Amino acid sequence: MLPYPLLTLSLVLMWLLLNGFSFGHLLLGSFVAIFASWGMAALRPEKPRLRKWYLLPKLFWLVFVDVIRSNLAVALVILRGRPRGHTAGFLTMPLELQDRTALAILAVILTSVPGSAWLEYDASERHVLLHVLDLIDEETWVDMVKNRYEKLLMEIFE
Amino acid sequence: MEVILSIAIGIMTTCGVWLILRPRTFQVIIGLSLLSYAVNLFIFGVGGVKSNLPPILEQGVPARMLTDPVPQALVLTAIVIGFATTALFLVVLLASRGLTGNDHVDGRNEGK
Amino acid sequence: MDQNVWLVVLLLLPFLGSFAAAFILNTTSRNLPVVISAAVAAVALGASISCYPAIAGGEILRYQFAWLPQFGLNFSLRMDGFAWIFTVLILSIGLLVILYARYYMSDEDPIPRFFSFLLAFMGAMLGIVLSGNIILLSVFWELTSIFSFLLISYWHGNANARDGARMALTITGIGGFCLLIGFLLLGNIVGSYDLDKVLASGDMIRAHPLYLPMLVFILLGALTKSAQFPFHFWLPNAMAAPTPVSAFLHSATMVKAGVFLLARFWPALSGTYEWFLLVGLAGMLTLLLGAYFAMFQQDLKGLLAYSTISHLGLITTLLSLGSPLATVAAIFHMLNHATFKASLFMAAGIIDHETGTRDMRKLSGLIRCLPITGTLAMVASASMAGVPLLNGFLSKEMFFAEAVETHENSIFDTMLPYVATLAGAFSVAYSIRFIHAVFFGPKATQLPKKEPHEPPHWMRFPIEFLVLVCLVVGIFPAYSIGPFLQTAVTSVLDKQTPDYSLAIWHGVNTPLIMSLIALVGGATIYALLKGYLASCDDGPPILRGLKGQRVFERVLVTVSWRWARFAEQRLGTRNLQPQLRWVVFTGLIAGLLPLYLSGFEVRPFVWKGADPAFAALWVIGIGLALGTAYLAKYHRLAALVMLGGVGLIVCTTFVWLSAPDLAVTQLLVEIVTTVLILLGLRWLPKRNPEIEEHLSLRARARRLRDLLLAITCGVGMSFVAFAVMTMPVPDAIANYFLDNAYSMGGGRNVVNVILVDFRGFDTLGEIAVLGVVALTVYALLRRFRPAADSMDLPEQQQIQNRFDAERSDRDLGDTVREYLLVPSVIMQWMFPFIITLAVYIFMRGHDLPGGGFSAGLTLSIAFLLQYLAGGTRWAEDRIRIQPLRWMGGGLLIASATGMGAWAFGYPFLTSHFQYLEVPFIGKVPAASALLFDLGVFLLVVGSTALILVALAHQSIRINRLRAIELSKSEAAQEEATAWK
Amino acid sequence: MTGWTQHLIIAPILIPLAAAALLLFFDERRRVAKAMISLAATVLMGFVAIVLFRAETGLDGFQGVYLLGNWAAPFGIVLVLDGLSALMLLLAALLGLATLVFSLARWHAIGAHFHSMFQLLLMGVNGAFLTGDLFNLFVFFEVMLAASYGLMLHGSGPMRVKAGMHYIAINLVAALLFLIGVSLIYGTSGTLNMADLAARIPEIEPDRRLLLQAGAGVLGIAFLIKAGMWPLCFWLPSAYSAAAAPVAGLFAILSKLGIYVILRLTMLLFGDGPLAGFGSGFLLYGGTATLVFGIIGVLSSQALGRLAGYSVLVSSGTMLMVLGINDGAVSSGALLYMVSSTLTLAAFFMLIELVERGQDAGAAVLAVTMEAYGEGEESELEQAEGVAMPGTMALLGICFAACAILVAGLPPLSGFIAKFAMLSAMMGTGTIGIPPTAAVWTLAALVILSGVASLIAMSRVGIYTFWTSLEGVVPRVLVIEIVPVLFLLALTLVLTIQAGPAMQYMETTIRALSNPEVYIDAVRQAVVIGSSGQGGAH
Amino acid sequence: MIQSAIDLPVWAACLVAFFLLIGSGLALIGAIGFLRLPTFYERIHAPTLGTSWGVGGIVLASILYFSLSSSRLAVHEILIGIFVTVTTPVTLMLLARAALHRDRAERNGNVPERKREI
Amino acid sequence: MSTIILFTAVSLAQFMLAGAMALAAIRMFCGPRAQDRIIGLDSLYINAMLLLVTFGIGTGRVIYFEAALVIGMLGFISTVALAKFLMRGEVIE
Ligand code: NA
Ligand code: NA
Repeated sequence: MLPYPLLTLSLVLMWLLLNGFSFGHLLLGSFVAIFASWGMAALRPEKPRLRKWYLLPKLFWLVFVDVIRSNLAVALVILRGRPRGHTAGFLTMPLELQDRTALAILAVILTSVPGSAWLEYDASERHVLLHVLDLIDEETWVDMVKNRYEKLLMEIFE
Repeated sequence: MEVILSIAIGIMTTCGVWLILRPRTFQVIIGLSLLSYAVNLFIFGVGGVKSNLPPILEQGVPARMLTDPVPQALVLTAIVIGFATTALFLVVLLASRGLTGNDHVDGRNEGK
Repeated sequence: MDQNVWLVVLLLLPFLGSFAAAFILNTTSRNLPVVISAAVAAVALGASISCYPAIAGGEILRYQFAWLPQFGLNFSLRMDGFAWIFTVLILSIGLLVILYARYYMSDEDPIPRFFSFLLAFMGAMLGIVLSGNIILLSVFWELTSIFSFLLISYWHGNANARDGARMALTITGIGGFCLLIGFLLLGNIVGSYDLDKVLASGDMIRAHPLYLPMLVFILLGALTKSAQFPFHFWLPNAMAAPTPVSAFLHSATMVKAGVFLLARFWPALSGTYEWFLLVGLAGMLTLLLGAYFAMFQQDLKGLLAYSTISHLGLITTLLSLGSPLATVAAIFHMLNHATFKASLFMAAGIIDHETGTRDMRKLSGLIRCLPITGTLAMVASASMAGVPLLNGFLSKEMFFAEAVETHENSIFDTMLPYVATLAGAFSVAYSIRFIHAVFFGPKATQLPKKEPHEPPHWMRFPIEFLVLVCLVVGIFPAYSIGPFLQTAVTSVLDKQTPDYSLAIWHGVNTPLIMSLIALVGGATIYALLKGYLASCDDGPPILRGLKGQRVFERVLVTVSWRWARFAEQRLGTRNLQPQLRWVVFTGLIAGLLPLYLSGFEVRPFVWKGADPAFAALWVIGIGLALGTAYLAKYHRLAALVMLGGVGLIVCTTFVWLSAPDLAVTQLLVEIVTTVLILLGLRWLPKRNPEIEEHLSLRARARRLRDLLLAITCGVGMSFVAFAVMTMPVPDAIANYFLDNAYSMGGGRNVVNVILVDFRGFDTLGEIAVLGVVALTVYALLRRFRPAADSMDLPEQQQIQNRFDAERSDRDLGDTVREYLLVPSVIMQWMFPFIITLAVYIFMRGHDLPGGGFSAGLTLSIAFLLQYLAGGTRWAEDRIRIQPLRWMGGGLLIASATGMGAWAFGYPFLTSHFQYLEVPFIGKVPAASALLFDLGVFLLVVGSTALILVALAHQSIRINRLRAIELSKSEAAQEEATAWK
Repeated sequence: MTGWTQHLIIAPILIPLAAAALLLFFDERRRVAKAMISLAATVLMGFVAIVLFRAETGLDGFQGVYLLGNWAAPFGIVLVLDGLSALMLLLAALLGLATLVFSLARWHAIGAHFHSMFQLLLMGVNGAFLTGDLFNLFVFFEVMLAASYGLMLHGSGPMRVKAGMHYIAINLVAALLFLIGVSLIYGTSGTLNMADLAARIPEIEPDRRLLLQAGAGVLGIAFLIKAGMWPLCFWLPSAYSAAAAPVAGLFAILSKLGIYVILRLTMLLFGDGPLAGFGSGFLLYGGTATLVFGIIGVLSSQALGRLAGYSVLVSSGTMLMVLGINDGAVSSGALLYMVSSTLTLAAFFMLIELVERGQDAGAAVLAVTMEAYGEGEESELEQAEGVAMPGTMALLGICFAACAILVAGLPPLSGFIAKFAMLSAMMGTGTIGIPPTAAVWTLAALVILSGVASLIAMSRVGIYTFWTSLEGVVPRVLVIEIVPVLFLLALTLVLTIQAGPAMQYMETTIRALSNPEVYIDAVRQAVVIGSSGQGGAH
Repeated sequence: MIQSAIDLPVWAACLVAFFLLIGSGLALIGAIGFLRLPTFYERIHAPTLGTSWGVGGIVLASILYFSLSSSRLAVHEILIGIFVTVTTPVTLMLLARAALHRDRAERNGNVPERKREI
Repeated sequence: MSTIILFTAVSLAQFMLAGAMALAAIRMFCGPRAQDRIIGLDSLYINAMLLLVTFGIGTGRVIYFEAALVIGMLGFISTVALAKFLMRGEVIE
């Protein structure tokens, strides 16, 4: 009946956001959400195992802060040009994270945060190729990704 | 507004006509798409160009103030039919490409 | 029984007989068709004879029923003396020919078909004679052309028969068309197509300004049919027909139709100088040339054919003179010619039959083997030559007498006696030749068939009968033919009927002297030419090379084919570009010409300011459109991307101009179209921008012209668009919709209410379009075969597969898996959200932007995304869309909703709207239009999915094809190595 | 018509639609079931068409108005049944039945979804004949076109795909022109309903009316493309000759659809009033050019298919010229001509396939070239004995002869009757002393010339096909293939014998058309069902 | 133009304007960067300004405006922000990877080769 | 006062967004490579969507929300397809 409760909940939420709250819409939205969840179930995706879901808000907050920060940074780079010694460059980084959903979240975070982009993930080697706009030194970046996001994601999903 | 829209329609028509007169099937299909944009805007335009009006009936707004809905309905139908025919033309040009080996509108080979 | 009804019987009998004969499926049956045919002819003959007392009493039999009364075309039959005598002629000679043909046709010939055609022809001929309506006459006139075509080409295995038949058909058919025009003009002059009225309006006709064109057209019809110069050449070629056909058609009936017509319309048309000139010139030339040509024929039937031409010329000449007495002679000669010429044809047929040849160079001394036939032929040809005591002599004397008379003061009139005598001499010469070359001289040695002997008696009987007629009429004209001729003549000439005497002896007068000169002269000519004729080629000296047939064919081919083909290539095209150019050009002209011609002016332009953002949008949009046009040739992907940009600007415009529904729909369509074209792009050939082809001057000119055309169209569209946009319509039907959408349609989104309610029928048609297009796409792709150079995997995949293959730790397809690893997760999780969006869009359609169509597109995009993310196999392993079911269901729901209104007595698609009280939820709007929209939704999902899936499947199909081909070539290779 | 029979007006649209929808639920392999559904629908449609055709004719040949959705005109869409639409519906149904039966022998099994597309084509055609609304006309035109694209391509193959692509490209542009025209008309008149438009034209201000004219002109081009006016017609012979036989047979009515719309609109909008005679000169010249081009094409055709295609142009050119001359009597004759030539050409297209079956390709091409270069004439062996043709060939030959006679307008079949009716009307027989105009003379001459050209071309090809190439395999022809051809030819025979009543029908129809007030009033005064003129169920 | 804006207090209007300008300004800067940055891989960073805080700012402005002007919570715009945030990376990732492949296939240098690639 | 503030802000925002669109369009035309054009299109989409939202604020109507939402949720799909075409030469395998 409810293969993905969290998904169903989000869908109901979406429905209510779209239509405004009323009892009728809650009912209708639930129907639609259940129906859409079945659609999802038909796709048989790898079911993510959320272990510590309560850590999610923390993740969101981290991302929020990073986005603001890097927005400013990138805007400055565009408007003023890069400070001397700073270059754009590629960065290969090993990852321990294996869960597909977690990887997806990490990729989304890294890409949507201005200044870094997720290019290529090698599943057999388990390393990822990133492109960074303002690469001061690789270590700082690797360290930030690993400690700030990967660790947290591994806690949540694995 | 009317001027801008008219010029836009005219230029899209020019581009579309130019393209449909070209020898490559791909050019023709792109030209037809451009032309249908132009025509859709044209149809839309005949109802009069009104910006910043409620698109649906609202209380307190006189109904007659709204944009003419008839051309809109016509454009909707035209969009749908345009979509269908684009798909069809695409497949036909693919079939022609498969059968003749090239993408000339007359199935002729390059050079000629 | 009313005698008038006999007319119908007379006319119908041959056609019924023809039908009956045609349905004898046993093609070897010989006697049954003959019996049918003979019975038909005999009964009809009996019927017509039984009509004689009435006819002789001056009565005109009539029968009429309406056919196309609005235009004065009635099925009206009319028999007077002239028609009667022709009826009897047609039927009696027909009967004889049928009898003759019974013995003539060989065992291998499909007899039923022959008699079927013959009877049909007979019917058509009777139709000409009996028509009381000139249009009906022309109907039968063309029918004789058609059936004579079938009869001449009876032996269609023979090229000569085919060609001869076709020529006859072409010439007499065209003549028939001319006759029809002439009759139409005649109808216009007289105001009726009724023969009686026409015949009674002679003075009016001759005075009418349209007289000359009308006359020319009618004469074209008559002269072609009667094989008059210069249309004579089809007749000799028609000799490829079986001889009974020649005897019937080319002596007694069909060719007589022309002169019959001239005689029939003589009272109405003749008596003018134009008539005399046109008819007389044709007649005299034909008379002379026909006789001259006849002398030099080597084929017996050829000789008879030219002789026929000549005699018809004689009749035509007589009719041209405008004198009643000459007309009497003409009618008399028509009858006489029929008797002796039919018998001669039949005799020629017997000779051919018995010896296997008709070539006079080979024939000789046949009198020994064919004494009776020979004798009969001699009498008949004596009649043809105009020897006294035979009927031919009588009418020829009358002709000579008329020739001497002065009718019009012209050179032709003066020449006529000499021409007549000379033609008479030629006629004597060829008649002697016919007899002498065939029956006298040493015994023939080169005959294809040895030992000719007399035919069965009944085959000879028709000749005997006709020769007897020749004799009886020739000796006792006044007692035999006299009364009948009088009846016929009276019915043609009416009050103008002259006194004439049908005596053999009128004393020694000019005609007699002319006859004697002709006889002696003819004999002399033959004596002189005998040696030459015995060995010369077919045809007269000098003119031999000039074959009318060849000229005709050359002209026909040149005009009707070479010129036509040239013109078709010049005036038409099979290429698309010029066609589209024409379409665009005419569209431009049709749109702007009315404006230009009437000096249209746009209302004075007032700058009311523009939204700068909107202006900026369109600066971008225009740039993108120009870029699209510029890049479409070599940078397809770029052009596609930029086209997407233009589409987006259009969407934004719709939002700007308060049309959110359009914006949403356009956006969704944009997305699907882009993917669609991308799916197709894989199958197009690579383009190399480097090879900038050398542009010839012509190509540059063409481009310039196209550019100018395009710019003109653009300017025109701008102009018209601006004009119409600045002219608001005061009283559009839109106001009704705006006023009533909520109160009567139950929706606040007026556009949607229009789509599903006010004009729901449009939507029904629109989804039908989408559905049928999807079906077409599917059907076409089922048989799709890519070009050879698209068969291989795309280059990118080859490189990536190579990479996977070369590394030991990787499997095939790892690259794409890694490529999509992260994106596909997101794309999959978008699926339920897009479904929810689709439901949302659908539900709010009636009141807010959205509706079945947008929702359907949204859902199909959700499916599409899964195909994109996981590939076809992956997606179909999980979701099996059955697009056809969706489509069928959609169409059925939509139309069933419409039909639901019937149950309440309302017209199709009448919507029902009310608020429903639902527990817990409260008032819920429920419109039947929503159900209709559901149909739309289902159909759109199904169609879009069908199109996309069918296209997407090609990649898999091609893999399969490639695998099959690979295994085939491998197998072939293995086989090859095994053989080594 | 009252009661439930009133709903019959919409049946010619709904029956094929429902059938097409139903057919989608059947797998391609269930051919018999599909064929039966399709056949049943077509037969039913035929019955409905007959009922509508014979329906009680009201004042001046007017039969009925159907208010879709119970919305009063001009707000809703109306279907209008009058003499002309009833006639066209009947013609479409008869043609549909014949071609469908023909297709059951072979063609329906060759590609996917033949029957659905076939039914939807009929739906589009019927809708276009019935509708009284300009935009709805566009929609049904598109239904018809979309289905015709599918049917045109049915069977695939290089020839079909090439011709089909040209056909589609041109008609897509035509559709755009249609849209431009309709929207201009709406933008200047504020209505889409044809009757309402006709009534509004006199009230429209002059400069707006000019734009309306421009719209009408552009719209006209869209129809003229369909009708095949020169120089918009080059696609037609290729497309018609490349299409599968039953499809080409059915297509015979498509070009008439263009003619129908032009006839309808010119009579309604430009009959009298401020726009009287608009476009008639264009039609006259265009028709003349078309007729001339058709004649040239008929003569230059080597293959039977193209000959038939050009005959379509001849037929269209004649009709367009008549419309340009715009004379009631001539028009009624032309209507008879239209019916006759449609039946004939449909039969001819189907017959061609039967005849050409078993013939080596290009044989017909040889026929003319051989003649042109004088080859193979003398060398042929004399063959005095007749050849007993196999029964099939004989039957085909008879049908071919009938078609040739009909196409050439030779007596006695309906081709002649129709041409005579036109010519006679042109000559003004019955009204003594009115000399025909130059246009009339030209038309008359061209009509006759077209007959001559057809006679020459048909006899050339026919002789070659039937008499010269007897060595070829005798085609295997099924009964259900020849029966439709015979059926259509029999209809022309009926038309011939019943020429008087048929002509009377045409006259009534044309009279009704030339009196647009009746049409306009009927549409505008049609009353919705329910309370006091308001949509009762709303 | 703006009917309900009259009811809005000035501070609210300023807040809305602030977010609006922040959002559109970032979007514009992103576009400038997209045009100015020299290589493709650098250019892919630029649009993320627009998709992150560009969208965020404008959506926030919209939410504030509609919630404040109609004095009821109108937060549905947040959906736009969420979906844009989630979907934009997909595009960028796919494109960047495709570009990488193309550059490698054409040996354009400047891009890291795959390990142990031959 | 608030009207003026908002009007100015909205106009300015719209102008900036239109500028952003123009820049994206230039990139679409100039390329130099297909990937640049595609990102240009993506960027054009996003900016257009933002423009729609500002338009909504400007007019005070929520009715344009659907169009923006559709771009937000589905706009990426054509770009995805284009990217996949670049990478694999085939959109759906
Ligand atoms: Na980023
Ligand atoms: Na001899």
